[in-house]
Amino acid sequence: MNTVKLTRNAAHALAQVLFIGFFVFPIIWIFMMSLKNFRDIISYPPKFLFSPTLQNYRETIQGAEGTLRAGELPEYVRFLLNSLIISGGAVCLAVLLGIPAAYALARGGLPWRKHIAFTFLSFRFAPELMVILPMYLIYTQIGLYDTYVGMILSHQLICLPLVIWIMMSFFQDVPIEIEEAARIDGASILLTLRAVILPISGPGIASAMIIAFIFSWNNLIFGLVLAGPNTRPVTMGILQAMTFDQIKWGLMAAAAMVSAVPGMIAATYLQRHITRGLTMGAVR
Amino acid sequence: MSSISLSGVSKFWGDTVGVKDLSLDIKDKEFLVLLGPSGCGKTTTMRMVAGLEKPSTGTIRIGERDVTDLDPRERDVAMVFQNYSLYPQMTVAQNIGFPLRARGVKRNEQQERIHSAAKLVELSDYLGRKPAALSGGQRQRVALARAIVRSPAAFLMDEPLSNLDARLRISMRGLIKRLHREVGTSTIYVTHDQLEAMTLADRVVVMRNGEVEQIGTPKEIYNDPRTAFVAGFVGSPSCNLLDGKIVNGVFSNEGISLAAHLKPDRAKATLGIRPEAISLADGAEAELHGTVFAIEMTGDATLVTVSVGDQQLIAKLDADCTLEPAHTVSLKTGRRRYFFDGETGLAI
Amino acid sequence: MSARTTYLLLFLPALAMLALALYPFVQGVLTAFSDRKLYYDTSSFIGFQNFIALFADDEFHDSILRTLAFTAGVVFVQIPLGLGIALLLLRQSWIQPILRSTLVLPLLIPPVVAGLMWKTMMQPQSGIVNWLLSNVGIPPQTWLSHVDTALLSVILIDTWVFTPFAALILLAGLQSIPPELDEAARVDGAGALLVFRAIQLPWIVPFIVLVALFRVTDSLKSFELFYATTRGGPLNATRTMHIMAYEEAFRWSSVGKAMAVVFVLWLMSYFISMFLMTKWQRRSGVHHEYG
Amino acid sequence: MKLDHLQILKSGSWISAFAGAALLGASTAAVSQEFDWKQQEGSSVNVLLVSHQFVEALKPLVPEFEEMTGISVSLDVLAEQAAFEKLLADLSSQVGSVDVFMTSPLNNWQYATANWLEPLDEFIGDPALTHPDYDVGDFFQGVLNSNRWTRVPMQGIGEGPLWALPINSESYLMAYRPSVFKELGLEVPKTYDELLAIADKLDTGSAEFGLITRFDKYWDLPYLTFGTMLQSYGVEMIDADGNLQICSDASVQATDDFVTLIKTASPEGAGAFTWYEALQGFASGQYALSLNEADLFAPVYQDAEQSEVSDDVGYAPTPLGPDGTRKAGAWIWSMSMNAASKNKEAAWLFLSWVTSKDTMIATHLAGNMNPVRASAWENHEVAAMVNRWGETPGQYSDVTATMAEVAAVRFPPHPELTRMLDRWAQAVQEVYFNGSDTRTALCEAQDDVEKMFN
Repeated sequence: MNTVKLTRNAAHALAQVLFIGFFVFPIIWIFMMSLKNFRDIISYPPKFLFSPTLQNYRETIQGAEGTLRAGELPEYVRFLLNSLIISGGAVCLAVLLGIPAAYALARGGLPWRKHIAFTFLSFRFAPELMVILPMYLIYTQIGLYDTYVGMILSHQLICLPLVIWIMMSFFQDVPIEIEEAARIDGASILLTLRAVILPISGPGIASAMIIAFIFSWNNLIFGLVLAGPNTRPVTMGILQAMTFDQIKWGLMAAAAMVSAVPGMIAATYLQRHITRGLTMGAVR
Repeated sequence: MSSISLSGVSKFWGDTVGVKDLSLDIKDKEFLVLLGPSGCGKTTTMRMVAGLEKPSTGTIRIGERDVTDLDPRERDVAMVFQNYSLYPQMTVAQNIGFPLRARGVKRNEQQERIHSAAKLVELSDYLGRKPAALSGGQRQRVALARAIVRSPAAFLMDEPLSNLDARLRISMRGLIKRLHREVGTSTIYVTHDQLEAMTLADRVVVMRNGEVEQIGTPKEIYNDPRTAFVAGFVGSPSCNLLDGKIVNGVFSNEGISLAAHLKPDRAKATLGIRPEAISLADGAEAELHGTVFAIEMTGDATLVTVSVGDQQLIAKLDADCTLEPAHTVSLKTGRRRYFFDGETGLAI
Repeated sequence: MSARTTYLLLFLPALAMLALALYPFVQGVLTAFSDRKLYYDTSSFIGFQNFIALFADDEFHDSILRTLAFTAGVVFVQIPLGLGIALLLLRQSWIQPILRSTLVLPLLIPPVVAGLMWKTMMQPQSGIVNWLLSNVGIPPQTWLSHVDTALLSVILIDTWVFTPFAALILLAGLQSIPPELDEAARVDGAGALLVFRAIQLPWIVPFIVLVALFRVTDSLKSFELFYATTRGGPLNATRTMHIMAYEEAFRWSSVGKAMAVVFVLWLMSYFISMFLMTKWQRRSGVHHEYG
Repeated sequence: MKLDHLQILKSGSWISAFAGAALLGASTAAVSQEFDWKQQEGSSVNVLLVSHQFVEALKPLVPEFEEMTGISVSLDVLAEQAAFEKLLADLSSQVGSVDVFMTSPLNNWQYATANWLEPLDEFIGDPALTHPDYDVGDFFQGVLNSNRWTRVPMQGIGEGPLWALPINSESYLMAYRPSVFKELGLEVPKTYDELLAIADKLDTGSAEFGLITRFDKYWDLPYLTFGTMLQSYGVEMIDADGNLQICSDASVQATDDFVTLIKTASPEGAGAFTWYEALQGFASGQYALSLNEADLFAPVYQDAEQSEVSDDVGYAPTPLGPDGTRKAGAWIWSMSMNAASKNKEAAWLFLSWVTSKDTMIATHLAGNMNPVRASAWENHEVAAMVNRWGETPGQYSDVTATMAEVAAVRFPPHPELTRMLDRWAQAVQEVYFNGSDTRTALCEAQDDVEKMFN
């Protein structure tokens, strides 16, 4: 009996070590990379002991020496702000549009409900390449290219299906009687949504927002094609560490570390919600 | 406050019949109970009155208004749900006040009415709490207060007591009765518990398979069941129903022979006898003969199950009765006995 | 205002959004039926010729197979692994909260960056991965730089990036099992393995299908990881449909053909996910008796 | 002694590669005394650049231009691949949100075919728009003229309108580790035969691996690195009679030798090496030799901050082919103007300022390698910087000078050229990875390429 227990505990410990090894080690390695100079990074065998430098972070945040123009924010800080505006704005807009739509889909008894919902989801799996060139053409013609509004609109392709789909499940989870009670109490559909349904689904909304935010934040292609120098997001900023002949690994690692901070804050703060949101309300 | 009338109301879902051609008038200030087993259409009927279901045919009026196509919020009715349906994120006061908020009642008037409604249901001390911090009985009282706070045209109550334990149910029953007396609003009350129906109702509507079996005061329903179903459903322990036939004014079957005065002949007939109407008999008085099958003591009486031929009946006898299983007994019935057509179930 | 009208009004803004997205989408589909080359002003409608040419092309068949192989690999590695991790995280211990918060980390590194980082870690001669393996006596692997191992390596990277996503959903699924169900089974004398097989696994089937739905649709159109690591190489070992379309459009300006490829890809996604959706909806019926 | 370079470069085969180079110097002579830099004050120019040392060097200079002209400049710097993707999206939409961009002749053959490029001759010829000191004759004419094309596929390079102005050039050389060669008692190979003969010995010393070279699946392979080897074997994509030479005997020979070299002296995985692996690998000190790599990796190798080999690196010209010839590929970074630009005058002012003598010299001093203007080579500061590089002083300068003589763009101008060369590269990869028969693989590629001409 005891040996069985011992073996089982050992197996668990081993599984945890493997888990950490596989999922955490790369992060640690990237972090170490961000503290090395290029020579330490490329040296082989790999260096675990080295004299750390904050140069990469300094350069990431302040920009390379001599490139900062007076009165201008450092490039990478601008990328971060751009991403905050774009992803934050995209998520807010998606929630604003998506919640009423999700509610109508969940409770409106609309005909073809499932098909409409599926159509929304199907935009999630449209290959970006399919829409990106026509979108660029339209954007440049109507002046949305390289604007925050344009970027926020384009990110609806990422955020809106997610929000609608997740919120729909959460709304369906609210007991129908509560809603009936509100209707009999004389509340309009809007008041019911605002005063009754939304507060109950608060955690669902939070998780939908975080997930949409992470997906939006990590997106590359829209930023590559539809953003210009004024709205360039942080993913493109990280890629600036790639020159034509070499990748400045230290800079890239530092930039990636810095860019993960907002998501990390949001995720830590609302981690319970993230789990629930990912199941799209399937947890009862 | 006003009357409610349903005429020719039906509800179908595809081939499934919920309610069939129902016509019903609820008088102003009346307490009407819809009684029946689950699936009989009573809840559907009430939901149609509330506006939560749209009738397939027929019209519904509240007062003078035809409300058939109106939204629930335009009907001015209040409803109490079986599972309370409180708003979990709001305090008791906010819950009670929500109907007022929905109607745009002024803030200070809201407060006043919330307090008086809370007082009626004895919740004044709990106004700041969230529903999760309340007991079942307290939650149900919040739901009641939320219903009465805005003086609606009618109350609708959907099995409001069924989630409570037996003792709480009795005290809540008293509260509901008292509230109705004080507020005097027309009330439709749905239940499958005949005792609740008998104690609360001005009139009872017994329903079965989407149709009305009988409408009447509790007394009428108990004393003069219109059908075998009503007789069987109302009363506790429930009315004995024995099969047999009527020939020449005599109802008979194996072990049974009793006079059915003036009743026409029937090849198949059902006899209804309430357990409390049965007593031990000897000699010529005896109308039923059988053997004791089981005995249950209830304290104030003894319930004796007797096999009569291949049927069984329950007799409610004195507490000091000394019968034992397998004894043969002879029984007589009082005057409270009913004859029903064996085919249609209608009283003869 | 009737309820129906209200609902429609609620729905309208999102519908407008949909229309906005639909326009470029339709443009893309139309292009698939033309011989458009970016560097010619004119292009003409050529019906199904792009599709006919594609389906006659062995390289296209190969890229479909590669795309499906990648997707299958992703799903069959990440779901069991994610399930294992979820079970690991379900166990109460002091380290559990730490493990759970580290699980989120890979999601916070943009896939394109994760791809580049892994590429350098997997570099056969100078990468940390081979160095670590050599320390435990495993011979160096070629990873991304050989035709035989490249696709598997991308699957491995994808596993690092997206398994946390799968594990989080499955963990939530496991946590949603009513405790009395689990307790009843244990009182009945079931061991951990039987509990897993008889209680936990059937319960989380809808969650597994949900993960599959997400991972399948995302893997079919997976682009950024390939873009960052192999760009379809070496040779054509990782040339999936999306990469093929990318090459046609951005390297060779053959937009018509590129759009035809992504259109086929989109149809595949659509039907596969439709199939999974119906599965999901049927399977989630399991929960209703407890609901 | 530095003047040697100048002369060689000026008269080198850059020119001979493109027959009929036209000199444009004359137009710059007649110029009004006062040039008005402020003529486009208040307008703005959007510039799309590839992340490159040139750009790092240019960035700090831009505010001067803005101050001088009152034009506001928005620099958009992207990684190479991303920049070309973005550029394609912008050019093809013809809305002109990018005014000026970095490009190369190879890319421009596609862009010019599509009418996306603005011809620059008229701007150069207009004294109101071009500063009198501009001196277009100062560019190495071979380099300059590689940006001329009549837009007739397969011919007319060096003729017709000027589509771009060069900003730097890149050719190929060998970098080696003197200590390793000394240790092994080997001479740095002068021919591919010599290289093949010592290939199996290179990794027997303190270097872990023998040689490294760029070898991925795209057109860069036959165009740049392996292209340099092919050309030394006498292979050009199309011969004088207009026949494809992809599976000629010489091409088969070169391919066989190349694959043998890689299989013998390179580690596994060499079939996926891009510039990134090539530069990083050699700089990490794991390799004895870097074959046919870009000459402008030298600044990284020489920098002790970035390289393990900063005190142990030498340079040699690329090996000679079987019959003793040496030819090399060339990459010319250039700048073009979008035909759809809405601020062409302002765009030109910027373009001409960037490619002016002063600006070019300033960028070279800040690390923009391989000048394309004679005046830049004459500048002593630039010369002094590179003179220190190599096993012996002046080695790097001499090698680049040698290579400049033989470097040229030896491909037919055609919009589908990238696709053709990608197909060619695929055949070489098939030989390496699948062990396909070399001639079969190359001839299949040739057949496919043949079809692309139609």
